[in-house]
Amino acid sequence: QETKVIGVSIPAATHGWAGGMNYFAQAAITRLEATYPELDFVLSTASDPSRQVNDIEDMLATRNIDALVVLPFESEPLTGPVQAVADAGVWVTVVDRGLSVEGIEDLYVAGDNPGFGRVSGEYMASQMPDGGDIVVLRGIPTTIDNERVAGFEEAIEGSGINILGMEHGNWNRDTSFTVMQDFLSRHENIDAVWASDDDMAIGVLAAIEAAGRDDIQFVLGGAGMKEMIQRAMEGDSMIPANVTYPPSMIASAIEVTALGMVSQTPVSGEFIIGSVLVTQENAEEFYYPDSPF
Amino acid sequence: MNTSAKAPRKVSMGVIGPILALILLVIAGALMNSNFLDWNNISNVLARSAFIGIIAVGMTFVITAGGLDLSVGSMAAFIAGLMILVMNTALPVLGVGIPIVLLGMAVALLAGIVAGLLNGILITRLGIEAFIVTLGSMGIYRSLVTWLADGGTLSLDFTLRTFYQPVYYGGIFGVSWPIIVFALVVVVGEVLMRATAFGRHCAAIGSNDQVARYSAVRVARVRLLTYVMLGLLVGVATIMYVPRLGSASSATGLLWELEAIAAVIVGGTVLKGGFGRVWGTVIGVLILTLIGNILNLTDFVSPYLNGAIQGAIIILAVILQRGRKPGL
Amino acid sequence: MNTSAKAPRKVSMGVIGPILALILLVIAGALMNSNFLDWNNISNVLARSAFIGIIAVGMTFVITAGGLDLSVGSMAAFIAGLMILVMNTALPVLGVGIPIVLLGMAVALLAGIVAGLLNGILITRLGIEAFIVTLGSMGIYRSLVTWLADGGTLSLDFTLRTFYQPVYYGGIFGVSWPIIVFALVVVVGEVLMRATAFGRHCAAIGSNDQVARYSAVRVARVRLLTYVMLGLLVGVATIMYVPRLGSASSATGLLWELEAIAAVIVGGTVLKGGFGRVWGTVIGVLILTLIGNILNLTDFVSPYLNGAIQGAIIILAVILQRGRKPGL
Amino acid sequence: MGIAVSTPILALSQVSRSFGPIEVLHSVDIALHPGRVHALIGENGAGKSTMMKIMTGYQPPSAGRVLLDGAPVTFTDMGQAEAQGISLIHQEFNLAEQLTVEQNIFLGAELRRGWLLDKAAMRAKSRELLARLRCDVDPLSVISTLSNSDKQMVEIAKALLRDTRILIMDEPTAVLTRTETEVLLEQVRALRDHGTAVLFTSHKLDEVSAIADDLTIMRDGAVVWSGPARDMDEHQMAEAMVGREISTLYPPKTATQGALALEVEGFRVPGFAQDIGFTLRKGEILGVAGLMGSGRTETFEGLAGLRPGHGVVRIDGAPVTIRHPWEALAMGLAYLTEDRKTRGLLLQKGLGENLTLQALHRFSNWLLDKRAEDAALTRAVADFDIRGSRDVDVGSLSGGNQQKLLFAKIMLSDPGILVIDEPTRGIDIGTKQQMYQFIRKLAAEGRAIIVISSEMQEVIGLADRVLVMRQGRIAGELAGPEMTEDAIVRLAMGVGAAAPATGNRQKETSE
Ligand SMILES: Nc1ncnc2c1ncn2[C@@H]1O[C@H](COP(=O)(O)OP(=O)(O)OP(=O)(O)O)[C@@H](O)[C@H]1O
Ligand SMILES: Nc1ncnc2c1ncn2[C@@H]1O[C@H](COP(=O)(O)OP(=O)(O)OP(=O)(O)O)[C@@H](O)[C@H]1O
Ligand SMILES: O[C@@H]1[C@@H](O)[C@H](O)OC[C@H]1O
Ligand SMILES: [Mg+2]
Ligand SMILES: [Mg+2]
Repeated sequence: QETKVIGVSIPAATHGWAGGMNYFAQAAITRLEATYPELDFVLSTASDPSRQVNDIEDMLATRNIDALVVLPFESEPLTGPVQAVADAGVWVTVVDRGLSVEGIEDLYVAGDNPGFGRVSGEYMASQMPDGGDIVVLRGIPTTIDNERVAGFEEAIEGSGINILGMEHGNWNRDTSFTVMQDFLSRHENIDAVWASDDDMAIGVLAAIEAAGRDDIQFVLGGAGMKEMIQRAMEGDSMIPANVTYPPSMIASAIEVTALGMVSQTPVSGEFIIGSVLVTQENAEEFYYPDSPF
Repeated sequence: MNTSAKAPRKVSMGVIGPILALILLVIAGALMNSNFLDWNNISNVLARSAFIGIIAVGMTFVITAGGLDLSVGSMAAFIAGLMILVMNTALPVLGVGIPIVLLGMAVALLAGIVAGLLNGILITRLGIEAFIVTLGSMGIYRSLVTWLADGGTLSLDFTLRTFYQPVYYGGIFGVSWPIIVFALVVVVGEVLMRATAFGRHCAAIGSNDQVARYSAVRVARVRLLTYVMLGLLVGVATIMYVPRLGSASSATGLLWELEAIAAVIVGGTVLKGGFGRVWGTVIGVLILTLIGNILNLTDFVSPYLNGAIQGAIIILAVILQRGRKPGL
Repeated sequence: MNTSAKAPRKVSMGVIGPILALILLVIAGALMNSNFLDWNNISNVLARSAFIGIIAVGMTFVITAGGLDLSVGSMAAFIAGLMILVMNTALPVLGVGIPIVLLGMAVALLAGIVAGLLNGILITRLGIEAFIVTLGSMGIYRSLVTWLADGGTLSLDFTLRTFYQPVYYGGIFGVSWPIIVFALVVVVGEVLMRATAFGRHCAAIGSNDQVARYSAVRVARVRLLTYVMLGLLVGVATIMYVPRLGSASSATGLLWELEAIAAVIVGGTVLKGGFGRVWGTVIGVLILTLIGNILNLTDFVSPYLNGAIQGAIIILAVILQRGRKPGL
Repeated sequence: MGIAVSTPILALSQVSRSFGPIEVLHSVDIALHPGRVHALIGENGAGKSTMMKIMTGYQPPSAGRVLLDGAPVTFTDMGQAEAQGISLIHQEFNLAEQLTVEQNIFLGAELRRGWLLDKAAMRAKSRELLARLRCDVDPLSVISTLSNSDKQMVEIAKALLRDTRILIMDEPTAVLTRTETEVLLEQVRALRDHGTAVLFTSHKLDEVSAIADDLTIMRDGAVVWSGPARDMDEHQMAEAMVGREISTLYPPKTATQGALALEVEGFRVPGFAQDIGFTLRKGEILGVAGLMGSGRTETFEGLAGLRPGHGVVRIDGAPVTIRHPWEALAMGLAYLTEDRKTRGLLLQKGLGENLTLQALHRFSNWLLDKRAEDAALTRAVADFDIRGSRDVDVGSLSGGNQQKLLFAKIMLSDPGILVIDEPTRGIDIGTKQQMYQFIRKLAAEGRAIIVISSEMQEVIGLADRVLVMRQGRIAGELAGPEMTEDAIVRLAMGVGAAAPATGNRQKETSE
């Protein structure tokens, strides 16, 4: 049987979630290569959009790919180049961040960023029926972050929750630690923190702990880092919940694409992997102790 | 005169070194993947070298004259953002067509010149270290583009983009525009450096600015000009960049400054100034771009280690051309 | 030699400048937020200055001797990763306790020394530009930590971390360890720079390495030592860093090199070498950290513009201390 | 006191100049006339270079006026004086080291054809200028590879290129040999006959007598004598400068020679010297003469570990291998460079830091003993008569005082064997006398001393024995009454008989 080549282009592992995503991509490739000898994979990781475009160009020009699985660094800049790949007759699977023109991809496996924000906001509102003062840590300034924050703000509207301040923690533990320290110096009383990401939540928790403050009732992170899921599972009152945004969605996308390649029955369409609220009750379902994330 | 006994050998290794490194890379690439030498791949590599390459030519002058510019990457991002904003805004008035593209280009060139002028004035008139000024402006432009884009991405209107795209993807005789423009910039740069008073003055200033001043060279003006020229070239690079990706965000042009400086030095220009060569810079850029390309041609290492391989090759390329005495 | 006609004035403004900038920042901070001068906040700021600060002290020596090191940020990440890995691996054998922490510390210091040695050897023995060598090793260490962490985050075992944590959070007389260690490093650095042959030799080499050589100074060895010392200090900084969050990833130490270099130069050390001062570097570090702190304590600008404000303040701080002749 | 009848083309009137609180020029007057050579002489630090810089717009006066063609002028930038036809050849080299000869000669005055440089024309013109100076360097060679005298010729060519009405030269002959000096003086005469006004300074008073029409003598920042040069002979000039009687320049040769300190056999410095052999005793002063480019500097740099060298070297009878300068120093061998500006002193650093750099270990016991350093500086300033403020950067010292400081610096490292390369370059005659006495005293203390010098008189007057080098080899050795200028020149040029026949000479040819 003829060998098929699948190219996988993802952003580099620059922070926890992306690291997890890298891990799942590699794990899926190793597994699939073993199962399907007729499949070849080309994996590349890029540290910015323009390098990702280089990677994709190279796959097309030199690796003769039959399918491309791409998690765009950013939607806009990747749209044209991915379109060129599709135009060359290559199967295209887009993951997580959609392209800015519809109908290019054959398969779309996506996270739901507005949903992520909304679920987070709704949870906050439910935990603070009388409202309260919170601070928010945002990710790297990107569309993803904007969508999440918009979803969040919409969900808490009218709930009496007051956002004291928002700063960018850039999905980074160190930055978030510093930002949270300064929030703590600045505000005498904070009821809760929406850290919006588990890496940031870790930094936030460390800052709170170090300051010895007990006004903060809980911190809500996100994306389902295993340590955080574990704490929710164990009923840690500071980390009562989580909102999923599974980095393993890349593995699903690769698998489905591979299946399409070997079975000649392409599975096209759109798979939205919704963001789910994780609490002590259902935490076990989302706990993957072997994942690096 | 035996006094210059060592000179020729030194020069020749400095000259052959980068070329040799480039040839070795090309051979490695060809061995690893049969498609490597396809015009298609070559053309891709050359076209994507163009951004850093055009900027690195300007950087060669700045460094030769004893300066440095860390702001070029974020300057490119800012100019791209500005250009997109202006073009989108003008769209209802001008409509899709040549005029609006020309407007965008004019904005990019102008913004580049102004940005270079600002850097240059702070450095030459106020006498602040180039490192600090451009580190500062790097932060400023990076912030400004984030702010212009409201934290997200600024995208060129889609129809406009389709119209503008040929500036990156089109070309003549199968050679795409970025390659042509890059080649032009290199030729002009090489001539400027070797065959004009300006080029000589840059080297003289970088070698010893006191001497240059005593020789009635207008030191501050020449230095200022190097920054303005670099700014202008950042504008030119952006004009090619925008049609490629059609957008600008805070991730645009990230680390271009380091790449451009590395290309200049791998090419044999001296970081402390006084000696520069444009053709060397071109080789430097090609080496850097090829490393990335070759790493994509094979998958013999963990992608996590790409950076390590790039780092090692950069060092090796310079070891090849080393002829300078140790102990420096 | 009319250049040094201004010498006396230059020195005094150079000395007062950074201090003045720092005082202005403190006043601004105090006016903007009443909690700014709380010991709590001051302590936070000092402790978080410690990492960059300790590294910047080492960088002061490297730069004074005419060198540069771009690899410190990723070196820190790599050392942190290595330290965590070793400690986690040794845990079953050694158990939680002082010995394992000492082991971790020894690993960090050793790794720092080795890393510094490698940079230094390539630079001084093979005679390759420091910019290139350390740009290369920056890529290498950054890659290595990503690879060690398998793309993710390396975390110190939880109980171990709890045991180790006091090294960041604890202290004596309400002064936390990072602050104490930072202060010690600064005092030792200041003495080394001003009052020992080593410091003199660094300045002499940076000022004119040829003259230093003719004066029987062991140029290559002194230069090598500056890199080793910087590596060691990166190790020290990492020892304080790891207990803070107990983790290392490829995002650890990102851009620390630029921050450290900026601190050194804001503090009045000359980038081209020949003149350095450790206390100035401390002021530089405090200025840089305070800018971030103040921006977090107030919200009079869009957070997108933080970078712009930081950039502008860095430039302003240096304008304040400028006394050097324009045209540089 | 102007004797000349024409109006001065360039003059200073009541000019003073201060650096900070210190005034270094006190209301000086001087007047240059077209077609006349004016010599300016004075002790080190008297203010000659400062005066020249004021006349050419490199420094503004603190008070007083600069008169060009009788009218006051203020130069605001370097280009202005040049545009008026005024050129200055600086005391210290003013060349961009990484550029070529041609690039330096034409720096700031490039010839163009349209937008582009006319390189062919510049090259041809450079060749022509250098040929006029009988200097055979290639216009395409990089300055950093040239010898000091060639660099000086490039400087002169650079000045000749500019269409100068007024040529000001600050110690142009300090690094030149006698032959080269003669070529230069010839050019100066030609320029004078063309109507150029020339101002020059030199510590070699014979040159002054030979060429000057007018003469101005300075002491401590003031003009002490001005008038026609023919009114003064060399002896009177020296006295007027120094303010005291200069009896004998050279101390008596009272050497009591001790044990062998240094033995060298079959030594070579690849590319520069081979087959070098000689011996040196404690208490002895060995002169090394030769033309520029004969490899003297390289030979001894090789011996001092400053460049690769191979051969048998014994110090105090024990064979040694010296690969680095610090190894040489540890064995008591120190080399004092001929190039004070780029190899000798840190121009941006203070006097104290420079003084102790080579002997820092003696001031450091973990920490530096700054008091001791300060005391050492006080002693050096007194011993070597270093004039000028103690608090300035060394770069602001006058050239001669820099040289004295360099000498003091090397002495601090207390070497048993001392190689001094061109020790008195740019030193005034009074100080020279002091330095010769000092060197002789060092020998009397039992040190072994080598003096490399291009001034034949110096070698003859100071040394007990002379090695003459030619084309990287020892051409011969002279001692006692054989040491005459004529004999040295013959050996140096490789003409005539004067076959060397001393014992040392035979030893070194084996192997
Ligand atoms: N920029 C400066 N700052 C402080 N002092 C200076 C400066 N330039 C010159 N001086 C001082 O002015 C005095 C005169 O120096 P100048 O160089 O004119 O002497 P000179 O007559 O040329 O001596 P020499 O024969 O040694 O070259 C010296 O004491 C010198 O130290
Ligand atoms: N290839 C070279 N590269 C760098 N410097 C050189 C080179 N050749 C000669 N020089 C320098 O030129 C100077 C003079 O040349 P050289 O040493 O051959 O002559 P010398 O016999 O010592 O005469 P003098 O000392 O009178 O100049 C020295 O300072 C030497 O270091
Ligand atoms: O990298 C991002 C991650 O950190 C965030 O939590 O989810 C979306 C990802 O793209
Ligand atoms: Mg002088
Ligand atoms: Mg010599």
